[in-house]
Amino acid sequence: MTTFTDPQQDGGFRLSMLLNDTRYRGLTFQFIALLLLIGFMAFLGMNLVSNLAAAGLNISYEFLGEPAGYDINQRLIDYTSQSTHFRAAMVGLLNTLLVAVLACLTATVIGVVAGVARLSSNWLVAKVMSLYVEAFRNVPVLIWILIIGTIVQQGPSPRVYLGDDPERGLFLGFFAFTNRGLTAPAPVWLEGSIWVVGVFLASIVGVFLYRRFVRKALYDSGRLYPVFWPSVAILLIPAIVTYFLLGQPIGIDMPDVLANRFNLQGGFEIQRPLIALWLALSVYTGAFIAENVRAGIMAVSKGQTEAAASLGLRPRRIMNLVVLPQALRVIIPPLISNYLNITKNSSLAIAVGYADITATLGGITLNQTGRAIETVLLLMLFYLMISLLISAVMNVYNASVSLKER
Amino acid sequence: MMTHTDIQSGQAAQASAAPSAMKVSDEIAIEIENMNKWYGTFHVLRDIDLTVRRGERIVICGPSGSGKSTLIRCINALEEHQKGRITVDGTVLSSDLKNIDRIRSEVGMCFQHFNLFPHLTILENCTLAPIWVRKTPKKEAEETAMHFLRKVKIPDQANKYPGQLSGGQQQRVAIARSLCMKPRIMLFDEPTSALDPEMIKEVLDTMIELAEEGMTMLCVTHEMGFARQVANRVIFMDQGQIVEQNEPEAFFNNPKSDRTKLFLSQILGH
Amino acid sequence: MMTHTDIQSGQAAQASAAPSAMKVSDEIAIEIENMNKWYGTFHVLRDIDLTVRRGERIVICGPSGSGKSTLIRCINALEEHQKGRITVDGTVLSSDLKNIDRIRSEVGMCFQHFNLFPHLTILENCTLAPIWVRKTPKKEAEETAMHFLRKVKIPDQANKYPGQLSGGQQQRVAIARSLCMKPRIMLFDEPTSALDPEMIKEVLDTMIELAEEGMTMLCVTHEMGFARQVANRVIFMDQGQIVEQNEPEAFFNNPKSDRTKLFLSQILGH
Amino acid sequence: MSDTHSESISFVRESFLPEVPPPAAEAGPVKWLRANLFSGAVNSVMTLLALALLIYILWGFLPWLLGGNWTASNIRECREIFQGSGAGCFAVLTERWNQLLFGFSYPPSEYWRPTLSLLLLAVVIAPVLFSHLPRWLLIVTALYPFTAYWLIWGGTIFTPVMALAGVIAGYFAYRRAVERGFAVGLLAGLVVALFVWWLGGLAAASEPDSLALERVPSRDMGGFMLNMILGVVCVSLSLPIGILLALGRQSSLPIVKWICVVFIEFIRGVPLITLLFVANVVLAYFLPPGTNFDLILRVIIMITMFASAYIAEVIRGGLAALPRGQYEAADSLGLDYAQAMRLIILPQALKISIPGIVNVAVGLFKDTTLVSIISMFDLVGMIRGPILASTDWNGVYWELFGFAALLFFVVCYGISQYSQWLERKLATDHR
Amino acid sequence: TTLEDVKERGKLNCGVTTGLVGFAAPDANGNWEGFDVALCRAVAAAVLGDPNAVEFVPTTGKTRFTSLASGEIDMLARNTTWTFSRDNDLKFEFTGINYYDGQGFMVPKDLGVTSAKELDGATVCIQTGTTTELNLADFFRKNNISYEPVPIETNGEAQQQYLAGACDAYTTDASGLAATRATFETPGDHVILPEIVSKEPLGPLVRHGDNEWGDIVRWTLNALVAAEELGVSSANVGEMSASAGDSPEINRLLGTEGNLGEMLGLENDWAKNAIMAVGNYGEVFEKNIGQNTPIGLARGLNAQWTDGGLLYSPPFR
Ligand SMILES: Nc1ncnc2c1ncn2[C@@H]1O[C@H](COP(=O)(O)OP(=O)(O)OP(=O)(O)O)[C@@H](O)[C@H]1O
Ligand SMILES: Nc1ncnc2c1ncn2[C@@H]1O[C@H](COP(=O)(O)OP(=O)(O)OP(=O)(O)O)[C@@H](O)[C@H]1O
Ligand SMILES: NC(=O)CC[C@H](N)C(=O)O
Ligand SMILES: [Mg+2]
Ligand SMILES: [Mg+2]
Repeated sequence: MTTFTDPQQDGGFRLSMLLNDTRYRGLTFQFIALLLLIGFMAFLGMNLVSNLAAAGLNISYEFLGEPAGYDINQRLIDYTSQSTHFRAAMVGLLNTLLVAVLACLTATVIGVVAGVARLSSNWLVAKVMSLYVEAFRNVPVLIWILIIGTIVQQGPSPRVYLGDDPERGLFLGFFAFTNRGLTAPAPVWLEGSIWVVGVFLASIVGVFLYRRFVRKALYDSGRLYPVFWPSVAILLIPAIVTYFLLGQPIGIDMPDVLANRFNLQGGFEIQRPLIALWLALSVYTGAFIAENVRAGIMAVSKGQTEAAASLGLRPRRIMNLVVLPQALRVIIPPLISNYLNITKNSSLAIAVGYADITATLGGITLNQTGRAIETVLLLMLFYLMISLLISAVMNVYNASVSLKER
Repeated sequence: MMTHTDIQSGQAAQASAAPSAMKVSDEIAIEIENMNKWYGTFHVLRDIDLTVRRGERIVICGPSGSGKSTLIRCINALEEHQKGRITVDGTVLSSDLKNIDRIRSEVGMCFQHFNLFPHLTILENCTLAPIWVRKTPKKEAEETAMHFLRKVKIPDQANKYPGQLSGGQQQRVAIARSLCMKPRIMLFDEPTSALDPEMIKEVLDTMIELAEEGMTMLCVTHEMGFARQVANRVIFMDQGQIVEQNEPEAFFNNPKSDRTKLFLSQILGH
Repeated sequence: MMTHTDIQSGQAAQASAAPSAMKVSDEIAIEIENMNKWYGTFHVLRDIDLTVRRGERIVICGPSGSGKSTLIRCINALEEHQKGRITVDGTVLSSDLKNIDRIRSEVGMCFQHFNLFPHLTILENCTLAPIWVRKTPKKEAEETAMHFLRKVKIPDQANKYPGQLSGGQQQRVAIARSLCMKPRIMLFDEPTSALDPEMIKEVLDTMIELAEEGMTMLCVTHEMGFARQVANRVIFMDQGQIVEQNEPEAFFNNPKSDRTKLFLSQILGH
Repeated sequence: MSDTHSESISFVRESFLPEVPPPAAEAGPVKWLRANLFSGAVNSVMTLLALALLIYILWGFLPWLLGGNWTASNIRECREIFQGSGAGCFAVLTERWNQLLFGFSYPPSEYWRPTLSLLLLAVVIAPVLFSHLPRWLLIVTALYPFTAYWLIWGGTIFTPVMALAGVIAGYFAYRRAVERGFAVGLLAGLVVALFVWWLGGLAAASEPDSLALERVPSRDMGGFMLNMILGVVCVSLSLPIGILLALGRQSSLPIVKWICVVFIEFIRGVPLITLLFVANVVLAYFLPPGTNFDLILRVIIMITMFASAYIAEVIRGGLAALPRGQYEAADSLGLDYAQAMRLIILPQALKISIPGIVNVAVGLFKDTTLVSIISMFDLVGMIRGPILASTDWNGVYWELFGFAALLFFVVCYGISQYSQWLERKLATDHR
Repeated sequence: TTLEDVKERGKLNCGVTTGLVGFAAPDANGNWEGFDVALCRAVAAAVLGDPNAVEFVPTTGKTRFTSLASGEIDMLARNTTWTFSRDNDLKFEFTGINYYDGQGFMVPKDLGVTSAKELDGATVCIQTGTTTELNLADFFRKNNISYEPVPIETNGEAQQQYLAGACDAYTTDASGLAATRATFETPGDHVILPEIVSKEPLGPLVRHGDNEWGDIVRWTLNALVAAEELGVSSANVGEMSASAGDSPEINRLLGTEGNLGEMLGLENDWAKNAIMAVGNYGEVFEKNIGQNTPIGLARGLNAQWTDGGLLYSPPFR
């Protein structure tokens, strides 16, 4: 606030100036606001103290170090019922992040496909897609989670795969879809497998290099090389060759149908709660993303497409070179806030029995220890941190892509 | 949209003899036979017949909604026609993608609202199509682009973005962008009607220069000064039909159809 | 932005003797002493001294960015100044809200972009401030408003919304709106520069009429015809300073400073 | 027709061609089919795929829907009737519709009351939404909260009447005192209103049964009605708070601005469910000992906070869209801050923000289902709790979830269509 | 105090489950019924004289304690296990035991499992926030076998998941298992395994710190138990309380002699009201969960001490 420094020759301070003088008025209001805020906080704080005293409770985070006592079905890090509540929270946190990241990826794919399809010249496809979008946007996510949770429950019992003479064999000899989830063979890393992985990673880099090369070739000599099949070849062939050269150092751990009579053991399992939540969040948010994508593409004026077409560009190139780069600027900011929504909505995990951080820290731990204030506070802090992180990313992005104007 | 004719009238008077000086070959550039187009059940273009010779410069005018833009856009296959036949440079326009591609790379088009690509620099705007369609090496494409940018007198803006240029400059970039594809025919759809008076002059100057080099041009415009100065022929359309066509001198001074007279009185009496 | 001077020059020539006919009292309306203003560290106004007598009509001109708008807006307390003293009608402009309120109700302001309230009708635009600030009964306020709307010659538009009016009409409504507060001083900040030529005339006519009734006016404008016709004094600003001030006749015909000469040659030589 | 000759280019049309209908292949259903469904190989395949998908879905869905049973008295009966045919057991809806819509404790004889409130809502919302209706109808709208309160919660009519009287008295006091400044007016209004409320409270307490409807405690609200109540109440309450927050965030006073920013960003950064946990398990610790809000009220407080943060952001967008000139013009006419905001800035900013506000409202309405997680019996809670757990109906998920989805879909789709219509209207309106 | 609050309100807020047939569940008309519900009604009848003056607040395993702690409910009767830490850490006062229970397992019969120890590798549905969740972990750890828990929030959902085959076994209090099984279409297809892996003394609880209120709830429960022991039932209580009989304890219990009610801060006929409203313990048991109900629980441990059970009310004296 700049102020009139000089014109106040008359000097002297009167009380009425607190309200009437632009120099003090703002300060007065802020002071009042601050007082009110502090008063309000103090009120809450005092209530808290006296309520806690009355109930004989206190605020303490010691419970985080005590054994949790309960088991969690999906653990990305080591965890047993003897681990601490803190570790249980960590398991939940990783589960939250896992489902959020997975759902962000698939929601984007679904959203982009549906958004583009909704603009399709094919009437039926466009209508089917708007049906999808409207149906999912206008029904609460919790209902979708419950419905999809129920759908996922409809699979066969794992028992049909079990035993010497199962009712049905593994799908393609490898996979089992059951009402407990999806079981697939897991890789076993034997000696030398590191090389295969290394080669594979190098191949990924190689694909990018190849794409750079194609572009450069086009720029330098005007020759346009094929992209897709060579990329596939670069990606797969070296890894496969190394794999056989080194004597097949990666084994597979097949789902074991004989271990017990309840579940398939071994292999790699994606559990039903994860599938249900992942699917529900993806299709729900996918509908929103579809709308963003559609809006983004429509924001690129028809003139742009026509101009590109009249220059002789083919539809696919028009999409890649002209429409998408412009549409992305419109699409990405709401896309990022949709990612944030996915993260926040993943807190409904318990509805399908998924052990995210709200279910572990904010659910079981809260209940077993009775530390309501502490756990809820931690929970909020965690989500707040994620959202601040995401909005920081968004700001950086927005700053970097703003169109140059006069 | 016909307020700026006066600005050009001086120039036009000086150069009114010019058009005849530019040569028109006998070769046929565009031939439109009995072409009809409907939007739904609305008959936009009715039995259009038009033959354009290589080197001809044709100005199309007519009231709003008379189908001028649609005609131009049909030639470029931006719109489909439903009946009749359009032949461009010997290629018959059909729904065959190859033919459409061939024709589009022969024909450059310049829109009322420029339609530059805002996410690319001026230079990239100009080299995009040569590189990806013509497979010209980048370097060569850039040289060509700079050549045409010099021609439209804005080589120094090459690395700016369209948003940083004035309207007139943008329209000139749009012209340069079309030229970079080395088209044999240029279509203009009211290239100056979105511009301020000063900028109109810049753009018209560029177009005149182009005309003087013998480019085949179809131009929808109401800049009568421009028409007088460069056109071999002025076509007047109304209700989807060609109502009158003539040499500019005769067209302006001695219109035959009543509609043309009415139209001219409106835009010139201003 | 100085393209329209020629339109007024004819009128101005006829009426160039007029200003002296209007009376200027000895009472001081605005007194600015040694006023300085900074935006951050940028010194926009430097040691401005200016005395305006009641009934005086002052035109302020100068290149873009010279601080004209800032000066005008300081008088109205839309911007704060950091040094020096502004006295309007005997009230010293200080940070005291009462003083600011008093001064604002003495001083009417008219913006380049009119800034009418689009959600209110013309009549409501005009009665809003009288009703809420002056506490005039609604009926009376409407009568006054109609009076001034008649004066700016658009009483029949009273129940339309600003969006339905042309630019010139909007600017006249803006003037009427200011007048409804019965200000003793009017400030104009380039009131015509957002308008089309025809509309400029409408607005200038209104302002001339106002001037003839003896309103004290400070007007930032490049309409030299207007300046010649109504101003008692023309002030030329550059880089935040008053470079030259004089009677219009002397100012235009015989500028003293080199800068003024340069500036005048640019805007008049057009 | 070729009148052009290579020698003479001059051509004048004498006879005008009539407009003719397009060739058969270019119009009618054939053309439509070709253009819209089978315009190329890829497109044809996509059409067939979409068709197959639709048929597949309908194949499963239609028999389930059409073959469904509406009269059985429990799931066993349904199963007996269907013999495994997989049709829907919609009898659960006929049997339990009242619980789904009103919860299980709202007295059935009083169902007309919330129903009437809902119908009234549809009527009184009209003048807010459709600007061409006469303005005086807004008064009816203003009366609605009091009527609806009385209808839904019951009790003596004195309570809402006195509340209304307090508001009116406060308003007049404000009008009288506002001459001396906005703050004085506000204070006077508040004092008078509080006084009248206090009097009214005494009056209502002394006459608890005159003109009384049967009293229904908040706890007895349930089912879809609870979702509606939460949605409507929280959105309405959050509007004024959201406006204040938005203004605060735009303020030039750093402390005020800072408080608003922290509040808004905090609320927007955490999931609603954590706020509901706060309402459910933590809030009581922060209230004075002995105060005992019921859960509904605590939930309303938290959801309102949640909604107001989002609405504040929408309104901030509206405020930012206004040109600076509007503020300056208001200033230069001598309007003070409160007047400028009330008369000039907010009317315009709110109008721009309406579509955004509607979006927030729809989102919030959907989110009211989360209260089922803290064991409130809203529509979803009702299904997940008593109905699915009951002996009679455990196992009928699809019918129940489908019904819930349908209810929400109808309401939300209706609102969002309306908002799109409004957006179009705003875009074409003369500002 | 809570008693004053309840009296002023005219209603008792009683926390129950979101639905466990036999213990607490609303019927089609929304009336709550069940074993726990009866206790709430008895307390309401004792305090307010009206067994219907109860507001039933459904709670999940997760929300029950916070509801009680925050004062939203006056008492919790939600088959809640009395444990040390709930008493001392969460600061609740258990006012007695109305059902002696233990944790059991239920599995589909066709699974062929006969002992919980055979459940190695099974998927087990478990309600979160319960003692059974912790017991489950302990049981499997102790026997060194593995399992996959599926956390569930309410009994209703557990039922759904279990029936859909999403878990092989469902574990909770044995009484809860029986109640759950009773709602199944074909209860006979499911067996409750013989192992009882924990002690689950279930009882009503109130907040720490309000002993008067705690006593009311405690002695209302005791009154029901004592009534059964003394042969007072809903059928004969009216007659017996009309005038003092020849059993001094019955007289004291029913308020025809002495002033026990006054000592509790209630009317003297408090126990009569409670018994009249719901019957004695035995009646409550038989009506809601006994052998003749679909749930079909035997009295077992919950028989009177005179019949070899554990029910043993302190004397009314
Ligand atoms: N995509 C479309 N669908 C339906 N009708 C259209 C479409 N595009 C144009 N039209 C109609 O076709 C007619 C001719 O349009 P066109 O744009 O060719 O006119 P024009 O002569 O270029 O007019 P203007 O001078 O206004 O640009 C108009 O009546 C217009 O409304
Ligand atoms: N809010 C501001 N913050 C910083 N600098 C400003 C601000 N407003 C104006 N300026 C600068 O102050 C100088 C004077 O501005 P002012 O608007 O008064 O010029 P002007 O003479 O009215 O010009 P014009 O003819 O373009 O309106 C300019 O250099 C401008 O960039
Ligand atoms: N099943 C339940 O909800 C109760 C479980 C157990 N008796 C407990 O108190 O934790
Ligand atoms: Mg056109
Ligand atoms: Mg200015």
